[in-house]
Amino acid sequence: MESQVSWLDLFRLMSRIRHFEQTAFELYTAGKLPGFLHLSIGQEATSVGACTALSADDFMASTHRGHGDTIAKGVSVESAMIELFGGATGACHAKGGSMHIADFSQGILGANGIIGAGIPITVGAALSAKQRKSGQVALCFFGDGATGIGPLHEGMNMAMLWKLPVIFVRQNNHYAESTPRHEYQGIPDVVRWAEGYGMPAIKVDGNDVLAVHTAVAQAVARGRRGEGPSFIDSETYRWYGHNIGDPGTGRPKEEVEMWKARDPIARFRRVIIEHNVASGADLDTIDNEEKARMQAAAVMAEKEPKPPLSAALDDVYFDRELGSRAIQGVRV
Amino acid sequence: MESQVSWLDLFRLMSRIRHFEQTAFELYTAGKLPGFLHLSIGQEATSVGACTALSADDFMASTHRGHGDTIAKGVSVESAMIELFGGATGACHAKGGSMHIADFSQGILGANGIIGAGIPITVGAALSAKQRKSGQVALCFFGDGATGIGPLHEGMNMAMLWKLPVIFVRQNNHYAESTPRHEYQGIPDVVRWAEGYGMPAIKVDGNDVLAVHTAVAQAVARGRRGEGPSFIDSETYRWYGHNIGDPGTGRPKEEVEMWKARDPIARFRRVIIEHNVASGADLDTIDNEEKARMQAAAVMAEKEPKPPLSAALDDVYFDRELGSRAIQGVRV
Amino acid sequence: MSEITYREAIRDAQREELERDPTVFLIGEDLRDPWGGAYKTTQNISNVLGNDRVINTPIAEESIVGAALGAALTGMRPVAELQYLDFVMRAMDSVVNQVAKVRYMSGGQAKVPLVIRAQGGGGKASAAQHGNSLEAWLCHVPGLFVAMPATPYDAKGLLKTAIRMDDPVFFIEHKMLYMTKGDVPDGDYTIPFGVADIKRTGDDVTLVATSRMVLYALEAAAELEKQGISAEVIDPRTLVPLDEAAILESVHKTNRLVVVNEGVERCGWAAEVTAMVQKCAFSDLDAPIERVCSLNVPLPFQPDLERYVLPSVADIVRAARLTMGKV
Amino acid sequence: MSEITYREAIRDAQREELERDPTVFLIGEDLRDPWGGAYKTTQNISNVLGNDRVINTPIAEESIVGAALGAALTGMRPVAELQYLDFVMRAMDSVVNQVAKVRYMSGGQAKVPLVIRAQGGGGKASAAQHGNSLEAWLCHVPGLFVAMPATPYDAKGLLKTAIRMDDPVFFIEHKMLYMTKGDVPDGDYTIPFGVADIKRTGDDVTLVATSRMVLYALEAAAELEKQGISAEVIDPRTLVPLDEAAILESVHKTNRLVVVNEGVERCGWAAEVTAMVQKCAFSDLDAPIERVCSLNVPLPFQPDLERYVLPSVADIVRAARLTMGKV
Ligand SMILES: Cc1ncc(C[n+]2csc(CCOP(=O)(O)OP(=O)(O)O)c2C)c(N)n1
Ligand SMILES: Cc1ncc(C[n+]2csc(CCOP(=O)(O)OP(=O)(O)O)c2C)c(N)n1
Ligand SMILES: [Mg+2]
Ligand SMILES: [Mg+2]
Repeated sequence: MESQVSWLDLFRLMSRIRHFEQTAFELYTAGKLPGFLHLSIGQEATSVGACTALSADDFMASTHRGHGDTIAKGVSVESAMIELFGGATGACHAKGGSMHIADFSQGILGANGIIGAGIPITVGAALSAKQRKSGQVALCFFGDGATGIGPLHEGMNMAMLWKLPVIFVRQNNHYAESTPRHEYQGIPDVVRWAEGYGMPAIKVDGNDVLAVHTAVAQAVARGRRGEGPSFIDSETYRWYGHNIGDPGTGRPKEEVEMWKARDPIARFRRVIIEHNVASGADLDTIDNEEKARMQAAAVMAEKEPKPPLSAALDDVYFDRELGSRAIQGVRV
Repeated sequence: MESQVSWLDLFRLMSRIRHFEQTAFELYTAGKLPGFLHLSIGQEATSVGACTALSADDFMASTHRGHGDTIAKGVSVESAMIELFGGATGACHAKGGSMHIADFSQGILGANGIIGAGIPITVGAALSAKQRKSGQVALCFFGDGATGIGPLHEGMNMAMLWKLPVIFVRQNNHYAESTPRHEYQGIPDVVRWAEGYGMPAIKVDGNDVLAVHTAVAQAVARGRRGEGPSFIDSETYRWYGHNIGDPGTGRPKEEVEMWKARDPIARFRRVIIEHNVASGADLDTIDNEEKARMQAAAVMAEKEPKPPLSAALDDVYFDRELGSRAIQGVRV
Repeated sequence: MSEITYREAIRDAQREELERDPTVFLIGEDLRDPWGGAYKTTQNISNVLGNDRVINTPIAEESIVGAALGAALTGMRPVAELQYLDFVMRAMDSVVNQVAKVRYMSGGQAKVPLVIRAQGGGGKASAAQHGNSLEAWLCHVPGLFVAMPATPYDAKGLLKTAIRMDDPVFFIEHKMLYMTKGDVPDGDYTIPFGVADIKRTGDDVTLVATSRMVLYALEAAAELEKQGISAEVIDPRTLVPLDEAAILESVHKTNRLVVVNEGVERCGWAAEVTAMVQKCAFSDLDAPIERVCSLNVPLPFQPDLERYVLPSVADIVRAARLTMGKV
Repeated sequence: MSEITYREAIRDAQREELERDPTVFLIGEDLRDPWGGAYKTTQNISNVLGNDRVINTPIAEESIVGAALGAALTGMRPVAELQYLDFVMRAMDSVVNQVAKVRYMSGGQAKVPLVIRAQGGGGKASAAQHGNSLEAWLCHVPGLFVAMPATPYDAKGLLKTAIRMDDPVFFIEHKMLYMTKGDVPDGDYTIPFGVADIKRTGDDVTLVATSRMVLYALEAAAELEKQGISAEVIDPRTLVPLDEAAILESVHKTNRLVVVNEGVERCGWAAEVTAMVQKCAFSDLDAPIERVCSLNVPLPFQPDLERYVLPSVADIVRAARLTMGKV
């Protein structure tokens, strides 16, 4: 089934993510952002195609490379930008940073610094959806480098066993840090392997936002019908190195160039124009709006106050009284 | 390729294991053995068929249900019996007990109390064999209940990635403790799933010692030729409950009876006689010899002295001086 | 009041909470009837309340806890069981990096009403991989509360509290306590976290003990009494938060402290209590604080060796006498 | 002598040992050139010695350590790297139930010449999952030796010793030390385990510190000197075995002790040292032993908050003054 999604919304979201990450890149290289920064530039079609196939109350768990995924699922770029700066009003009140962006109001269970950790969490969210008969589904993103990690196997077996509405989306950008597939993966064909769990598995062009959207929409529908999990292997590429600081050494120049030529945004732009859904000028307007929004967000975010030091002791526990005793011990 | 193994040796080994475990059962129920006891009675053909396809210097790692596997690979029943009693001269000097029987001189890397833990260890032994160009192979046993555990996936991916001589042998006795397959396994067809890793996988009748032997022998040959790992799904059954103390509740009576009728030893006995390899009387002699040996072993083992209490501090570290400092701290 | 076993206390607390709150469910390996759990702590629950409320899982601890967390984050209140505390090693990332930290990392968005149950301790000749006491690891993890009951009364009351809390609780039982008996109120009751129970009052020396060691400490106190030494036995019941006040008050009275914990001594829980007390009650102390813990070796299989490695009543008596200057 | 960085010390020790002994090999994620490891501690090794000696693995810590153990048990001497100490949580069963115990469980049959390297600690705003200091957990595991060098000299000498030992060694580096420099001998040298290094002598108060905290303690000592307080700084270098004698000797002289460790305070390593010293040097102590550790919370992302949670030089100075009765 083809879900009714506005192409211009898809374009706008991709443009938003691109500008968010470009801005973050510039801020980081200008020394304005602390911590680590893993950019997903080049992978926008996978994040957007997948998350737009979910409803607002569906669940999603992402990875260390989570800006695109979380923005696509609905975190506000302003709160995300503030979080990168470590501002008190950031998405995670400066406790999480780039690797831990979460917005539970949007069903975002969190980016995650630990490879594969979001997978069982997603399985549990889907289990709860089934227990509560809520009709919600849960989607987890993970990278190609996570293919060989235990919890993926455990989670796929569980999701199948319990016929849970889980959508496993593999963001195959061909590298785990600098390690190429032939150094981390023995499995010859991931789709075939995933089928071994008894769930439908397909490979999609992860730079084709419509293809990703359609594939995920079908998996979502299947999940809502109570038919269980699905696996989607989305082939894409990250333009930058593993994180900022990594020059991207080890990847052949031609390979990088080849993939840049497959820019998912430029590509979708052509599609939109071909189909007369909008003119180049219309798309430029959208793009400029998003760019402007991001520049404004950066300026605003930089000015946001940092949390008071005492905030370091907040939100460890829900129960403040017992929590403060646990934290302070006899210092209370 | 059909390896040259003596049928009478196979029969003798199965008989040895059966009598060892029957004896252990009686001793345990008589309150003479401490700790836990997981019997593999009914699964002898898998242990023996597989281990007899290995050379003495090949490696094997087993599970919590490891009596049959370790005896088949060469641990002396006397030292194993002493270990069950906690005797100082036991296979593991009373430190391991039933769940941890090991004999490194026989390539037995150990039974293991942790589900799936032997798998990566086996992968590492195979890696070392390849690094040392020793021509050794490494076999790991694991149960059907271990199918959904992360390290199995991690180990299969690694073994395939590095083309290691690993033989994965799944001892499918249909239950994980009392949990039946449909409550722990989402994977519809384990052989098909294992093929997804790119390695040859087959299902064998785990109660047919020759079938298991042939399958493992082929996998071993493949490993020695440098062609990588293999997966063998050996279907069998344990006659007793999960461990002593478990009445075996939950398993249909008819099922248990059906499998007892498929007793791998009685069955192989018929085959031997049919093929005029030996007479029933010959086999009875073998069987009586093993039975007598086990009775003698039990009597001897019970008399063996227990280790002195100070032995509790031995063999924590190889370096005795640094080790005793680590253990004793300022008590030295 | 009626007398029940520690096992029944754990069972009843779970069944009653399942009946009280439809969002509570049990998840773990082999929990359903007729097996009812490796230590039968979930027996006759699935029979009565159905398999929907009691979920058997594959053997996959990392994902059992991870899935329980996912459910806890999205409206349910899971009680996850790890058959043996030892197996937390297979779930360490889920427990520590996810369960304990998601609330903090999300800036307070996440709420984690999750209980993780496991039984630890030696005494069954189950050797090195099935008898560990790992509470020190878990107390070293900010974001977790840690409960460790010694009696049926405490076990039931604390488990009910844990299930009703909106924070993750690691609930540690002891395999050798399941058969022990004690009185519990017939109706519903809960026990607050962070409140120690003085299991016996005394004047000469304070014995702080956890889990099974509480029973050992009481035995030791009885023996010490024969020797004319009056020992006070304090059971903190929850290790996080810890009732420091109760311990300090007792030490202020007795001026002597022995900390008894079954974990291996080095970097164990007893060291924490020792460090806290020497700091807060330095001038109260007439003698060094003694620790009675397991020796710094893995647990051996053979029962005599195992007993030798584990703390004993005699060790506690000896340590208490030592604080009195008696050898 | 030549001055090199801590990173180069780690690198050189590994390369030299690989050259010395053909059974030594490196195994871990992304170790090969040009990347050369997340913290570049294996750079220019695979380039020179080839990929056979430096194995890149899938992301699967439990099995990386398990496979390294399998190789160690069968004739090789692996050096396994976990990119971040935090990820040991994904390898806990292999490290604790297998690596540390297989020798004991097998009654001394197994020999485990295995080094597990990882870098821990905060300071990079890497938030709650990439900055933990978990040495207390590892010291709580009988069967492991634990090394934690603070200088290039100690790092190279201890790592070479570790690689040549026939017991498993958990070798903990610190992400904030890699750029620090120091002199090391030009030729081959090793440093024995269990021998503390007195990094600075003093008379008034003893500061026992580990890893990066050694540098903090030295800064604090310099500041204290300005205030007329003479501090002795002791770096145990290996936590297991621990050079208790060196610490006790110093406390016998100074009568005051501050233990500085980056792990969170509750059930951390500082508690162990505190418990040991109050027991063995009770009458030497003129003041309570002070612990300077991380606060009992996860590591927050924002740098000011992170600094607030981590121990600081000022915290050490304050604690030292406190032992002198100065506020
Ligand atoms: C359990 C664990 N091991 C290792 C790491 C370090 N690490 C961070 S990202 C990464 C590579 C991940 O590759 P992939 O899954 O393909 O995601 P990508 O970075 O390509 O988006 C590694 C090894 C980690 N974060 N967690
Ligand atoms: C990591 C871990 N989880 C749980 C257990 C407890 N346990 C021991 S045996 C067992 C069932 C194993 O079933 P299977 O793999 O089929 O082996 P079988 O007992 O049938 O031979 C379980 C869950 C364990 N030992 N290790
Ligand atoms: Mg990738
Ligand atoms: Mg089974």
